[in-house]
Amino acid sequence: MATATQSLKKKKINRIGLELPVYRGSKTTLCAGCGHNAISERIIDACFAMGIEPTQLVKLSGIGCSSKSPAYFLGSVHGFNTVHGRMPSVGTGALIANKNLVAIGVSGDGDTGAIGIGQFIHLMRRNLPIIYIIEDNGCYGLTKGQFSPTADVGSVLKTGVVNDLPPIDTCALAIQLGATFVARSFSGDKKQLTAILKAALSHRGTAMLDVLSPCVTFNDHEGSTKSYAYVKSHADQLEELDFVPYFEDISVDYEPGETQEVTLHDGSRLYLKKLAESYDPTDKMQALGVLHDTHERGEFATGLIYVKPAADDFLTTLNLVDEPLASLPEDRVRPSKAVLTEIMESLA
Amino acid sequence: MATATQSLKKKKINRIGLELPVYRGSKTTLCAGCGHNAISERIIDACFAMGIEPTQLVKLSGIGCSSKSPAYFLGSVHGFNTVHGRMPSVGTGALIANKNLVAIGVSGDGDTGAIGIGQFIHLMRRNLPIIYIIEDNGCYGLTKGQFSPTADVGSVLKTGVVNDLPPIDTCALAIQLGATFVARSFSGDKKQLTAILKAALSHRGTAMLDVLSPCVTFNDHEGSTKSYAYVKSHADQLEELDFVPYFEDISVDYEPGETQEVTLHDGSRLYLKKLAESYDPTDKMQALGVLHDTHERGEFATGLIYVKPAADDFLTTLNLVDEPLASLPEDRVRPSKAVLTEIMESLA
Amino acid sequence: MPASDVAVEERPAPSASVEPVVNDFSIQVATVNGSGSQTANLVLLRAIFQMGVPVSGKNMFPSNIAGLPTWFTIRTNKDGYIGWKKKTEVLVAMNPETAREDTLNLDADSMVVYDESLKLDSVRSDLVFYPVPFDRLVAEVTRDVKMRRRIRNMIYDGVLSRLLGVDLDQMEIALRKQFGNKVKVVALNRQALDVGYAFAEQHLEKRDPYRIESMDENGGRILIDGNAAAAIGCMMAGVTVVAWYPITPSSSLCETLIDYLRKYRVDKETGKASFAVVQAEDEIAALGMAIGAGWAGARSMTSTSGPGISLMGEFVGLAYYAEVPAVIFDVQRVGPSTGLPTRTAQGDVLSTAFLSHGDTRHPLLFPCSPEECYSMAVNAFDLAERFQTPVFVLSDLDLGMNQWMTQPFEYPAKPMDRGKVLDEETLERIGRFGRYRDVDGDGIPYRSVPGRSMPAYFCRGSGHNESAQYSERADDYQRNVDRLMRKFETFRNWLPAPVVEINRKARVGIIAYGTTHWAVVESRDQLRDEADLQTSYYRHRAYPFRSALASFIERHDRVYVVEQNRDAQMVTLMRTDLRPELAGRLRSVLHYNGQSIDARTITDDILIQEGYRVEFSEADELVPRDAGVGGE
Amino acid sequence: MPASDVAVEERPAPSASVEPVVNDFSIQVATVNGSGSQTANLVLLRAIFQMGVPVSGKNMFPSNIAGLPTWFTIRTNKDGYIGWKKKTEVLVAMNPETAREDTLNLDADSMVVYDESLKLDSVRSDLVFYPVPFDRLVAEVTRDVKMRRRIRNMIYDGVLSRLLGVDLDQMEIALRKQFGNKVKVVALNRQALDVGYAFAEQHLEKRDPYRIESMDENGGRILIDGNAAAAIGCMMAGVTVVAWYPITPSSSLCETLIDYLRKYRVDKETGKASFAVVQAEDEIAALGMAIGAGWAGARSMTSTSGPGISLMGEFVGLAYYAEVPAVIFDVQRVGPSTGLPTRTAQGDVLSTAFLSHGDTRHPLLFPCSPEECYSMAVNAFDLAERFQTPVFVLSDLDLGMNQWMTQPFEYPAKPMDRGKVLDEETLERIGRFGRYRDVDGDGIPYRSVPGRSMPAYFCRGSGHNESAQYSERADDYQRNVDRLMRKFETFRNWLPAPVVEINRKARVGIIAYGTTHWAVVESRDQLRDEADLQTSYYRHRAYPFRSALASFIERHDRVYVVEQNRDAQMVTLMRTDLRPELAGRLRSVLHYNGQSIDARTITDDILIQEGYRVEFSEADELVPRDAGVGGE
Ligand SMILES: Cc1ncc(C[n+]2csc(CCOP(=O)(O)OP(=O)(O)O)c2C)c(N)n1
Ligand SMILES: Cc1ncc(C[n+]2csc(CCOP(=O)(O)OP(=O)(O)O)c2C)c(N)n1
Ligand code: SF4
Ligand code: SF4
Ligand SMILES: [Mg+2]
Ligand SMILES: [Mg+2]
Repeated sequence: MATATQSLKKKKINRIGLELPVYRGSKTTLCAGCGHNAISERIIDACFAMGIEPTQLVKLSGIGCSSKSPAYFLGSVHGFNTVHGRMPSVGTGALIANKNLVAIGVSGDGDTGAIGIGQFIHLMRRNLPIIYIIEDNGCYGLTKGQFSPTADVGSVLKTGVVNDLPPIDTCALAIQLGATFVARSFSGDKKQLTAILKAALSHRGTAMLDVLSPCVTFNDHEGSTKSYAYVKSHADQLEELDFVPYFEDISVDYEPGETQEVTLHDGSRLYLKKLAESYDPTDKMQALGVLHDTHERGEFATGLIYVKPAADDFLTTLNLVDEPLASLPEDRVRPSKAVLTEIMESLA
Repeated sequence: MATATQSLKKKKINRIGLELPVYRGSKTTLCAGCGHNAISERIIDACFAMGIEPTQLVKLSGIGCSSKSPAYFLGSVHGFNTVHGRMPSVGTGALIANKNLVAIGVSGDGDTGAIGIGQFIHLMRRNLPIIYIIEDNGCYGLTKGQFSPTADVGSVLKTGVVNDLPPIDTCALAIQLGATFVARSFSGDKKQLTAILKAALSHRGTAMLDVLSPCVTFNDHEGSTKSYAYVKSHADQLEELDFVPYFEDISVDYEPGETQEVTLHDGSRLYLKKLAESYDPTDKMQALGVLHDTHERGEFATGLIYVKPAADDFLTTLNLVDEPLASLPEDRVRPSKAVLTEIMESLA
Repeated sequence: MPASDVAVEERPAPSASVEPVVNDFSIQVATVNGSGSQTANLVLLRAIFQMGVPVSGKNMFPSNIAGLPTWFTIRTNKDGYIGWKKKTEVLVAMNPETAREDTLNLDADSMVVYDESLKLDSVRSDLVFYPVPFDRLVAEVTRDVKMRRRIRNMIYDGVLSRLLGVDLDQMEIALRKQFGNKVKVVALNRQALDVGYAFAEQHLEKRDPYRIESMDENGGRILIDGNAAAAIGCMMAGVTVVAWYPITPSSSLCETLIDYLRKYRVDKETGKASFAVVQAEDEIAALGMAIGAGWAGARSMTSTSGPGISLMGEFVGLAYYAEVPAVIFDVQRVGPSTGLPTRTAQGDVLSTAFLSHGDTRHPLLFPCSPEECYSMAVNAFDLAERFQTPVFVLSDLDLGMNQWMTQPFEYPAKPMDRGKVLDEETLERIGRFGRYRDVDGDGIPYRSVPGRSMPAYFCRGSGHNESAQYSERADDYQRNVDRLMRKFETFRNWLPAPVVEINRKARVGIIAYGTTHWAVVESRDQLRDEADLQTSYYRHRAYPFRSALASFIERHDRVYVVEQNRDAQMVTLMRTDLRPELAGRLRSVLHYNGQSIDARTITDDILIQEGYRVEFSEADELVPRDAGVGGE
Repeated sequence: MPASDVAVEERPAPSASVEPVVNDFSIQVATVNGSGSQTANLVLLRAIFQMGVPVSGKNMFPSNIAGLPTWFTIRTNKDGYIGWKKKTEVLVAMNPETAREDTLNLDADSMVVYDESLKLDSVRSDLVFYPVPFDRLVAEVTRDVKMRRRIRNMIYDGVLSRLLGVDLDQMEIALRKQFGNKVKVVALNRQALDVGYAFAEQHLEKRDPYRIESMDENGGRILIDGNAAAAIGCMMAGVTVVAWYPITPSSSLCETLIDYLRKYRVDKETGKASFAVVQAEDEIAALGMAIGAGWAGARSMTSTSGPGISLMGEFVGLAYYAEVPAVIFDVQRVGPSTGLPTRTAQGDVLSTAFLSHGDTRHPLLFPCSPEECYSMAVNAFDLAERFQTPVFVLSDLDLGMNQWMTQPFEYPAKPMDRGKVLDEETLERIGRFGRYRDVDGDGIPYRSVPGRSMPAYFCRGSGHNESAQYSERADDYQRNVDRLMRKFETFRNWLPAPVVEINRKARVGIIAYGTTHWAVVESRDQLRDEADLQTSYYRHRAYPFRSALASFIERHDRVYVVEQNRDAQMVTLMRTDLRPELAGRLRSVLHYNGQSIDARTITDDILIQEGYRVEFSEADELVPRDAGVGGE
């Protein structure tokens, strides 16, 4: 009893002395029950729990119901609701301008898989340090429920239309293209999603999270493979995840055969206890294999699918000065008069 | 001697009674020695050999040196040199308009891998019946040699600039996304490339050919991994290809263990005698594995990498009437007056 | 019809103090979107329409899917004005969140039907209040929780039927149009209507002046939204390739088109389609597909809104310069950028007319009614193929997504015009095929299409000569773009002619286009009746303009160009074309807040500019009417 | 300098029949691209420049990489005219494919240096021919096959040095500027120069009148192309984030910028960069990155040409409406579509000014010289940050990729203007942060940037109120776009002022912008000298325009607007802004065949329009000068 109360009290203020409400956003205007709202909650939880400094956070999105959701979390944080499918480039520019920012990007399966797939691919390829969340409902929510490119073959719209094009597996794509942290989860799986988000916040590089997030208004009926019921019963949880943040001094006992330990960039550790499949998430081909096999079975592999904790991210590759480019003073960005004179002489 | 002369004579006219020059184009304006020119020659050879009816052919391209090349083959054939990176959509529209057309699309690694990667992905996903050729030189030839997204990590520009982003493997992407015929070849490998092109002409569905095609002006030096010398010495030929067109009555003896027979859509047969790796090109994961492994070794797997001869292509899925949509007469596309009256009554 | 007669006879007497207001008021239903009120609203609208009373229905909805305020407004007008009117006389307050504000916004003597729990009668005392216990009434109809939400709305239809005198049987007919042969659903809804009606009959004493009475004004007309009308037009035009990407407010154009095509263009025997519809990965791809199909000889189209237009620039330039037909519908919404996706505007005039870099200009069609959405759609395909160039149809959210009374559509009088497509006969006649040769002096060359046996050419957006060969020569380039300009000039007389109404007494002219028309029609009467100001009227139906435009302006001292954008975009286009002396007569009336333009706004604005009024109202101050067109 | 003096003294006497033509002729080198003639041409150009003779160098090259005809033209002009001149007096015919046609195009008495095997002297007899055995001479210099191709071109420099009197030592200095400290390369090239010179000395008797003589006209000026100049400007402006996608003719802007940044903006000690350059996957992404960086507080830019502009529409609208700074260079080439990628035009004026759907308009800067490319680049970043909006710099291929004499660049006089970025002090002063509040009445709000500790806001392209909250309210929307218009008005006086030259005697004015300037300068003198037509001159340097524009037009009866596009795009913009009475005074002179505009074309056109000439020449017929601006 005593510990319970204590932990309750402890929960109210995080490591940097902030209360949970600081991480909340304005009231959602999404449909009641929309998966996206649940994901917002998990983002709030994870940022609070990890004690992320709000002034160092930015949130970005494209266009869609999903892309609206950044308004509904982290209300005191700078955000940019860009244009449809183009959040990756805006995020890239922002992070180059200020490499100290922690960036959370939220997109939809339409926003990413259709109009935005090009920018998605190039962001993955650059291993930009961002948490890229696809709130994946297999349809275009905001334009009233058309199929998106993640809709499964045979999935049925409310109107009876059947999808006959194969889905794009954004996790497989991300892995193949160079993302260094790739996970799939479900908006309804509070525990798994929170653990993955925390781990993603501890990672340096692109953390791509495909979160199945049922659209209760347009894609939650019988015959849809992205309905709450279908996803819940077809989510094939790959592992049990235990996340230990770097700032908590906890040691974990585990049996090495079953459980894999991954140390993340900031020193946090992730313990993966394999459930459904036995594979090594640091092995690209095995990760792709798991995705392929579960897909063939008509299931969704959920959990951390691939991770490569130590790889140069894009900003490192750029070899920038330590201070954010955006705040460099004039004397560090405008060369001296002597430089201009030197150039002029070479052209005289 | 006698047979040789005979076959020489026979070569002059193809199955539909046309001579080779009919398949030629105008004089190339590409650099002397450019890999793209060699590919044009192979396209001419293959179309001639397969006896493709020129009035049923169309050639499409984006923008780049590679995309100019359709002017230099099949001169009597309709062609569309579109805009940068957007050949897939134009090709899709054209084929929907006339499903009887045989389409050859030519693109570059910049045209496809950079600006055009989104359309590329969606074309693959639709399994549009087109031969999609990437003339891959790892750089932007027409804009004077900048790195493209297929440039390998560590490859060096003439100016000394080193590429530090991982290449996009267009073959792996195509396989993952649903293309049903995926090959990689080399502009300098006349035999292999011709066989692949003929097979591609016999396939129904997306045939994606990544053809390494050195840019002799900007990317053919020491330090480049797309130079003629480098590609020639790092091409890891997966199999020996023997193509037997449906209209030639030839039986082939082979040892089943080593050689795999693939029957293509039009009845032509392809015999694959495995060389470097032993794998089944009808198995997606194995194909991806081969690409991954050769890449890790710094080599290029060449040959037919993946094939799925029997899959519904996009035009089949659309369930169109037999005649090309483009030439349907008015009475088949404009409903009768009665229909309009019926509609008007429902709205009155 | 006896039924409606009876209804009228049984209507309780209005309160003695006010004159009855018959068929000349607006009903606004304030709800929450996603609450399924659309059916109830359409049934009410249609029932009034079927009673022969001129109506229009406008839905003002938020850019989200469920849970935010939405207003559906039905304007009834015996004089046939179907434009927007700001004032509402009858409020159905179903949304607790906005009920107070909605009530406060009413003029005195308006009436309010509301859920009794909202206690709106405490807000003001100068209105007529009709509280209704919706929950209790719903419970009488069904116990199915999901159904209840929907049925709830039919109850207010029943109440209004009784209070205003809308014929219940017409409502049932409307219900049937809505639900087709879903007999049970119709029955349930009818039951809800009856419950509402009965409640009103028993518990609500009529104290307001508002009444619907049967008229015979709508003879032959139909009720439809512009997007559906355009869809029918596309089908009748014989479109074969449709590529699109969803976007509000254009999605329903293609979605309705799909429905019609599935119904009427699938071969009954084989089940095969004489069309293909592709939901593309984005707008660039959608237009690319349309262009590919157009090049290959099909009738092709796409439909989008502003953000899609902005993405299509490069491809439109290609189609302009390589001369490929395509029909592009732009159902305009409020920009810039994402802007207000569910609000209306005429803000893409300049961006479509000049779309793409370099010297480009494109023909635009401006439908003002569903009937024109239909006929211009049919026409657009003919024009695109004849002129081998992209043709834009500029609709807007108000037209595309709202319900309009309109003339029934006429079956196309002429066969399809496939333009100058090369066949053997033509080839013989013109002697030599040169893809970009101006054989006929109208700037329009002959084209051949793949898959037939005519001479081929290599189509390209880069420099080319008359024979479609690659060329960087100065003279080839210039000859070609000069011909393109000639072709554009040829357009003038092929495009839909303006509708001109000359008033011989008028010194003042008004010019409008698209949906602005309806407010202008009403405003002209207001100007005449209120200020004795006679006006002539010129309605653009296309760009480039006809020579009639200059003649019209010449006849008048001042000409007001009324448009729904900030920057007087049409005036900019007109100034490019007009002799400056005539351009000098143009004045602007601009409306750009996302709501449909209304007659009052125009009338007030013109009266001020004409010097009939000097004072600026508060609302006027928000609208610096010369912003964007001010001289130096 | 003694060296050149000697050269002059040793020059053989010109043929008795013709007067010497000193420092007033054009040299055209006709080669094949990819043959490495660029060095020889630049060395020749620079040597003449260093001799104090006004020069300009223009490269006309095809849109491919190697093997097609290319012409490099050096105009020398003692009076300082550095615009394009059509006529060439000295031809160096190195390209067998075009040699005959090039020779036929010359006026009588021109001179031709050519490879003797071409036997051009058989083509005409009215020219002065100088055959040169290039292959034999090259063989004297080197046996290295690869080198030979390059060295071959230095030989004609040597020959010209002797024939025209271009100082060999100045050529060597130019060589050193080209090759830096590659001593061997310099020596080899010098050897080739000497061989050419010696050959000419021994075998070619000077029979033409063309001579270069030292002058002192170029004091202090530099020789540079506009893209390099803009690159220096960007670096000096303190740009930190550059995102680009290759496209001719803009690529060299970013590529030169990369070189300069690597040289001057990398920390010597740590090797770390105070900048980032990203080659994006396309233009949409490039601008997206620039916008993201601008939002996050960095000075960011991109550079492109027409096709890229067409793709950037949606993002530009976002930046306009969400108010994010970004600098966009558009180095214009000939459109529409892919058009002529290696030819020049001023064809993107309208598409950039109105880029994106909805009511949008954007400020444009029009540099006419490398010096302005530099100073306007510096200025553009200040303006973008001050006004929080995309700013376009409209250069063109002629300016960007050709060699221009220009004033040396001045070090920025003012510190960087980072605009209204919120800090504690400001926050205290303005009291309350509202991202889109117009605190100062200039339409420009205050902004805060991520990563600092000021209040945050949610940036969006959808409707928002003053506090940056989502809003679909009519009044919020209208207030916001009215403020944006106010901001745009504020621009007028912040943008570079026009350059105006009033001639009190003139009834005729000329307006131009960008590179058209140089031809106008020369044409005005022609008009004065040939027809005694006095003119005033107004050079736009930016859009939106200043009020001076109206005053200028008021002073003149007719004003010719000279531009390099078909559709009189600048006139369209001006008509939008001007009182119609003034717009009525505008006439157009249009040039749009991909070549740079020249003085002769303008002069002839104006003289015809002014009635000094009545006949139309053949060339004129190609240019219906009122196409696109014709009244009804
Ligand atoms: C350029 C452009 N095209 C189309 C749209 C219309 N649009 C808005 S949201 C959306 C799809 C959203 O789907 P998704 O990303 O899956 O988000 P969801 O609403 O399902 O969460 C579309 C097509 C737009 N805003 N911009
Ligand atoms: C929209 C647009 N952006 C940029 C360009 C400039 N451009 C022409 S070709 C090309 C790259 C071509 O590279 P690739 O496709 O690899 O062809 P290659 O020349 O190497 O064969 C680019 C960037 C263009 N034409 N259009
Ligand atoms: S429409 Fe679907 S995705 Fe959009 S808010 Fe509602 S439930 Fe969520
Ligand atoms: S530049 Fe390179 S890709 Fe282009 S034609 Fe020359 S060799 Fe080929
Ligand atoms: Mg979705
Ligand atoms: Mg390439």
